[in-house]
Amino acid sequence: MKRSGLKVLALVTVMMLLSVVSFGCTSNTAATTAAATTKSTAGGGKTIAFSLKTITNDDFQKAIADSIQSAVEASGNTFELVTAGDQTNVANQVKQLEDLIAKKVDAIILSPMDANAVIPVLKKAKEAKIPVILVDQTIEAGNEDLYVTYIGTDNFNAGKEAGTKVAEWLSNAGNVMIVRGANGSSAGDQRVDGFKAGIEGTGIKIIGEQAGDWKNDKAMQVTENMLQSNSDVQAIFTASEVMVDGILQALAGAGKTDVKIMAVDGSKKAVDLIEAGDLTGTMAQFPQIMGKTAVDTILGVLDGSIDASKVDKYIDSGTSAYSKDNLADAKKTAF
Amino acid sequence: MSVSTKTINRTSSVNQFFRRFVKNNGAIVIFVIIFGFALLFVKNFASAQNMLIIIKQSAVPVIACIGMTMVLMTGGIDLSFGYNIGFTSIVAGLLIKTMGAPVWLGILAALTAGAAIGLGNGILVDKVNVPAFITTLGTGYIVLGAAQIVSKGNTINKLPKNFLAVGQTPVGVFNTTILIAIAVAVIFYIILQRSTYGRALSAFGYNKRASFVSGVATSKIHISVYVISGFMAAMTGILLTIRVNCAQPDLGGGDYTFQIITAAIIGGASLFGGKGTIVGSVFGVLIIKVIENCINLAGVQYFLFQAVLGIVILFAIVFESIKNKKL
Amino acid sequence: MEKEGQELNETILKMQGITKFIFDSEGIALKNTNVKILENINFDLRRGEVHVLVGENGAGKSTLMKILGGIIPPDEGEIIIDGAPAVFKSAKESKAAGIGFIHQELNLCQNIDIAHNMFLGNEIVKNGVLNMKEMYKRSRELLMSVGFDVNPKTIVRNLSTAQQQLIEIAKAISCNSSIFIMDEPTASLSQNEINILFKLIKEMKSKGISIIYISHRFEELLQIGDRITVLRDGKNSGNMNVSEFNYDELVNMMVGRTLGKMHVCTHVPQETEILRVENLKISKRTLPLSITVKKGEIVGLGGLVGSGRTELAQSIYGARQFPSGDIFYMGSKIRKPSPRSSVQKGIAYLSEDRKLDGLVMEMDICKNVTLTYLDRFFKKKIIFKSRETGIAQKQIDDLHIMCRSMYQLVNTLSGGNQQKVVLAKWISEMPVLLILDEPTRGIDINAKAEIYRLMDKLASQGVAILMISSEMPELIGMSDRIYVMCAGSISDEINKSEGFTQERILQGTLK
Amino acid sequence: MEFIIKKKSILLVGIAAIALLIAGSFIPYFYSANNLLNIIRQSSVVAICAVGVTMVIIVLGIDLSVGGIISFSAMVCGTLMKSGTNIFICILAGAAVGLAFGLFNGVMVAKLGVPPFITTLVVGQVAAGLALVLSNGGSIGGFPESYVFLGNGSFLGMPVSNYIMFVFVALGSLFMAKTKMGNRIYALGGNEMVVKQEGINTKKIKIIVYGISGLCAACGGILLSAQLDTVHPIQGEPYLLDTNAACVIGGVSLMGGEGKIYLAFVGAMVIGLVRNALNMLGMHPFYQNVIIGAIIIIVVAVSVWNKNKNIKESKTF
Repeated sequence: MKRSGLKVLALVTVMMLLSVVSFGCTSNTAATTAAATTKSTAGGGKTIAFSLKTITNDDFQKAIADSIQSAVEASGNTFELVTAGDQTNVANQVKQLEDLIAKKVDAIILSPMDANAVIPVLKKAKEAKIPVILVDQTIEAGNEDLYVTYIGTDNFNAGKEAGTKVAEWLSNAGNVMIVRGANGSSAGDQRVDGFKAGIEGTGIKIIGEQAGDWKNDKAMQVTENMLQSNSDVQAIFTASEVMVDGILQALAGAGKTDVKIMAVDGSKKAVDLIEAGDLTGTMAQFPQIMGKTAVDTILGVLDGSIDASKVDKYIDSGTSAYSKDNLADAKKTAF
Repeated sequence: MSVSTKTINRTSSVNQFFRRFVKNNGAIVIFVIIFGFALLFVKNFASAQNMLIIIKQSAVPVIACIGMTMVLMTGGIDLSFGYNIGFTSIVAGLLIKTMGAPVWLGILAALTAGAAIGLGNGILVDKVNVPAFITTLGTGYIVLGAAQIVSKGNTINKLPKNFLAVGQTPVGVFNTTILIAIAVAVIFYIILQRSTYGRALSAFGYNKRASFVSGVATSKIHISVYVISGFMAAMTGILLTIRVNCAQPDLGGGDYTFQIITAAIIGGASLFGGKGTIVGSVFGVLIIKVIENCINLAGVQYFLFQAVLGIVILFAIVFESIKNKKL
Repeated sequence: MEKEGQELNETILKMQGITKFIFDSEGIALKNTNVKILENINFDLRRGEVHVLVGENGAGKSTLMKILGGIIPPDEGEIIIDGAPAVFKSAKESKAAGIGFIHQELNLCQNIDIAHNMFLGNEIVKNGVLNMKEMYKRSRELLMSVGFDVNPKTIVRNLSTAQQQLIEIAKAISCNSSIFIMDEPTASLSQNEINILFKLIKEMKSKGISIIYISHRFEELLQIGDRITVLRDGKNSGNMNVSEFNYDELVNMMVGRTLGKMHVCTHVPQETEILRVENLKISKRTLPLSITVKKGEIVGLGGLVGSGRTELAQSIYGARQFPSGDIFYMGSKIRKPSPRSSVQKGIAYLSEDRKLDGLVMEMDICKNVTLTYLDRFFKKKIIFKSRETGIAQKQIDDLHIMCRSMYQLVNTLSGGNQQKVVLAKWISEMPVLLILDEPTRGIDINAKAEIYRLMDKLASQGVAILMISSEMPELIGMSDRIYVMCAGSISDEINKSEGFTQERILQGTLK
Repeated sequence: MEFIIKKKSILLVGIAAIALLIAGSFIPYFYSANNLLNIIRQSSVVAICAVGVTMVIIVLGIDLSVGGIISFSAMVCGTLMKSGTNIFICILAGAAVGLAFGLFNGVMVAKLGVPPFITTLVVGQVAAGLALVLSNGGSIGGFPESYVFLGNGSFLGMPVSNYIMFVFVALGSLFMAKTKMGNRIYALGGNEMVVKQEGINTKKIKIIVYGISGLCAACGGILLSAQLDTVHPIQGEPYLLDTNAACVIGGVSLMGGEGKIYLAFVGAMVIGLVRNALNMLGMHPFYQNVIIGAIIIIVVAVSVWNKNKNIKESKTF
């Protein structure tokens, strides 16, 4: 009798927890940066969904989401965010896209997690006559008929420019290390491949290359270890700013101060780090531009003012290298 | 004649001692083997500095692994551990950086949050009899969600110096994090070896019914280990945040949980309860960190990392189990 | 298997010179302890007879049958079936030789249904697929043949012990066994269930099946037995045909030794009442019962296994919940009894099954001994080795526990020594009320004597003792008062002054 | 016991129904046959893996290698296909790889006595690692139409994936209900001693069970890659916990001996349904985890509660 009483208590607590949480969903979502369905009365009241990998610990993705949301809601339409939950859950993104199609959203803006995996579901979107715009990431070549346009940074180029910059800094001689993203992430791979192309033919040697899994603790550990195998390093290239903090800690731990660090993304955090002299430079992307252009285009397509077939298949949202030299403009454009 | 018998006796007794040592300290043996191998074949491994790096990398997981060991000793498991790390990391980060609360308050809050989650697990496991695997799996999902909600997905870097000082103040060649880890290990070693609580805990782990009949406060113990585990997860979260100077909701995570469970089991803990020692768990962690270190030093291709790590660990585990059968 | 015109008294089973040393959980003999559970036992069985095997607990009946059932190997001696020597390496082999074993502790998978249990291991398969229709049909027939009308689709967990026993019998029949071993089958059966069983046994006899029947109940063996073999302390102590049954002779064979020598009795009960139980119901279905135990008094609690003795003990101790009733301990009512509070109050409970809830088998003697009163020994919550070893060593010396060192794991000790360790852990701090559940189960004579002496010593030091026992001599020899339990309530109370007799106790157990 | 299982299935159907109602009342198009078929299709991979994992849990084990095997076997299959090998051979090869890993698990558990949890965990990591090795960390895609058809085509208005899944669930259920092995698997979970005494080789049974689980995981992985028209080296990761959760929600007892494959399938559906409903509701991703977690705990808590009650009652004093 005593025990069962406690059982009741315990179960009640769980129930309460659940109810509180579900209440939280309805009330807090408005508050969270990327809100759930908040139907706005004004304008066409069309629903435009944005699907991406995650906005957790990823300022760049968050910036795209925010800019798209603000643009959509400014135009008086409804914004909806779906994220696959983590950096690698490809299948989940596909499921969510299927769900979006099933509920007949008016348009989809998509940041594909994998160049191939989304093709089948995009075909379905096409059948359902839902226009799709790709941002940040594109899909396998030869499927241009599946989307209106792709707006994004050319990751390979970004990496390549990063490479040339680093070559500049080191005046074409020295050792670099690479801290990759998670294995199996195409964006990360393209950037690194680009970087390698960038330093091609210079006297720069790659003395270490490990996966940091987009995580600070992992990045820190691999950097520490790589420094052990060869501490004579002049520069480190990392596939994203999300791992810079860890790398900095590793270098600090090893007491190395003169190592140049090049990253990719261009967030405010990074600009601060540059200003503080921790980070040497980063290849900025422009999520705001991506978001805005994407929304303008899609709205145009929806109200017929833009002929989908006439839009270029690739709109480069551009990149630029931030460093101490151009901090002023960097501050303006950084997300 | 008599001499020969003597020698025989001695050798056999030495043999005896060796067997017992291997039986009770499998982890140490494995560690020695791997370490020796690394010394011989891995370039740049044998440097004082590298040893220090390995110790630094092990410090935080050691704390985590000890927390997990306590749960494993009762025959339970805590899958929410890794997500708890992320949650507490954000709690501390938010309070200290964003809200500018005093460091001690932030840390206190994080520890309390962690312990509270542990308490939830404990009650569900002991009072509602939900299998630990499920309870902690469920709370794991919940805590993960909570962490993301609280942080809105943001990370918080460039944390205040006085917060970082908690874990990074150098002490000789070491830093405070390492000292904390050592302190935790020593304290829990004493608790398990010398305290009535530790004794009751292992009795409970081996035979719940018998310890209940012997008047052991089984419920208290059962719940307490989950609270401890949650508390240690919070410690891990805080120190890990300090280590990478960045508070983030996806710190730790599921992989982290599984890695420390693996470490604990290499260290001789059993999923059926009872077995498990602090020394073993410490060496369990060291083993994994040494292997990872070697893989990196040897410049193994980045995409080979996981496979190689897994295979080596597999050998360690096979060794453990064979040892348990044979000796 | 029954051939025509076979004269029924031909011997089909012979066991000769069976000897077995104390063995560990795997049945491997622990010769070093050099204690024999069975010594040079001879036993024979004729076709179509019910051969009753009697003897006190620990006399070796079950062990002998385990050997015949192939569960443990004998250390010496041989088994001859139909004239041919047989060696059983496994239960399977024994079964193949036509021996069906109805265990005391049930041997069915609780989670699957009757039919699946019955045909486990030799399922009926029709072109690769289980022929459930056939299996249900067959099992229904078999169940009918044992007079048990139940849907074979019932999950075993939902059946009573008795019903499960009938299923085991039916199962054994299905493998056409010619020899049945029944280890105290009626221990937990109601009277009419017993009648069903006996009817069944008679039918089996008429089919020429032979049955080895282990029981404590004399009137039973009179009802169905043909011959009786008595074991005592692991030795043959006599045979008897039921036709010339002589009660005194049989008791003498069973108990044999002069009780006085074994059961010292120097203590004198005092007047102060330690325990009083009022109208306690051990389950909703049973009648309320009341008992008292006085200071320095040894109160015996007799009755059959399953008559609710253990449940009563656990209810008093708090290891078990009970629907209603009051427990007064030293004059004050115990609210919400729990093992922890009981231990603190000075109530000790030595449980019936030391492996299950008596000892932590994987820990050493020292740790087991100090486990119970840990908080009392070490008030500051820190264990001081010297103190602990001191306590353990004292107990080891006092109780003459035979071990290499106090750091020997208890699962490597012999049964007797394990039992002493359990006792040690309860008396390492002097209790006020000591509840002993089968204190001498399955241990050798010497250990028994020591434990009896110890009980007497404790009683004379003023400890109130409540002793559950299935062994008549033990009850009679040690008790100052005896309560007899039957079907979950007290059926009789006997004072020493009235003089204890086995008959009266037996009557009580069967009311 | 039986009636508890019944209760549980009622419980599950109840949850599913309620979820349906709530979701439906909020969302247009939720009831569309299309969407419902979609839910089943989305759950098919989990359901197929759950077939094997259920068996493993019934023999008192657990299989955490599912994720790794999903990735690796699919990767083997995909790589071969890219090299222009015949599709059937590719699929067979993939399945064989899964089977091999499963059997390895079984041997480790049954012969060496390594606890299932750790064995399967590490073996899973190795498999996942090998998937990365095989693909140098990248993903491969663009498979033949006929292959993609398995995952995305539909036949008589129903996705092919669903047929495949139903076949697995049906075969699994039949295997457990209608074969010697099935009966012995349950018995083994209930009381290993008894099974041993019947002279049945319990080790063999365990090895086979883990083998089956590996095989199912492989087929699940292959189907997944057909659905995505891609093999992603870490595509399996998320399925590890989902599969086990599905089984548990489906009332498969971690204490062994109890559980029905078709209920594990229902469990998979419940998860799929909830996820889909939450997506359709436009529920913010962060909150989805919380809800799923709470559901898992509550369902199991309730079922455990049932069982305890029942066991108390069935005990004679």
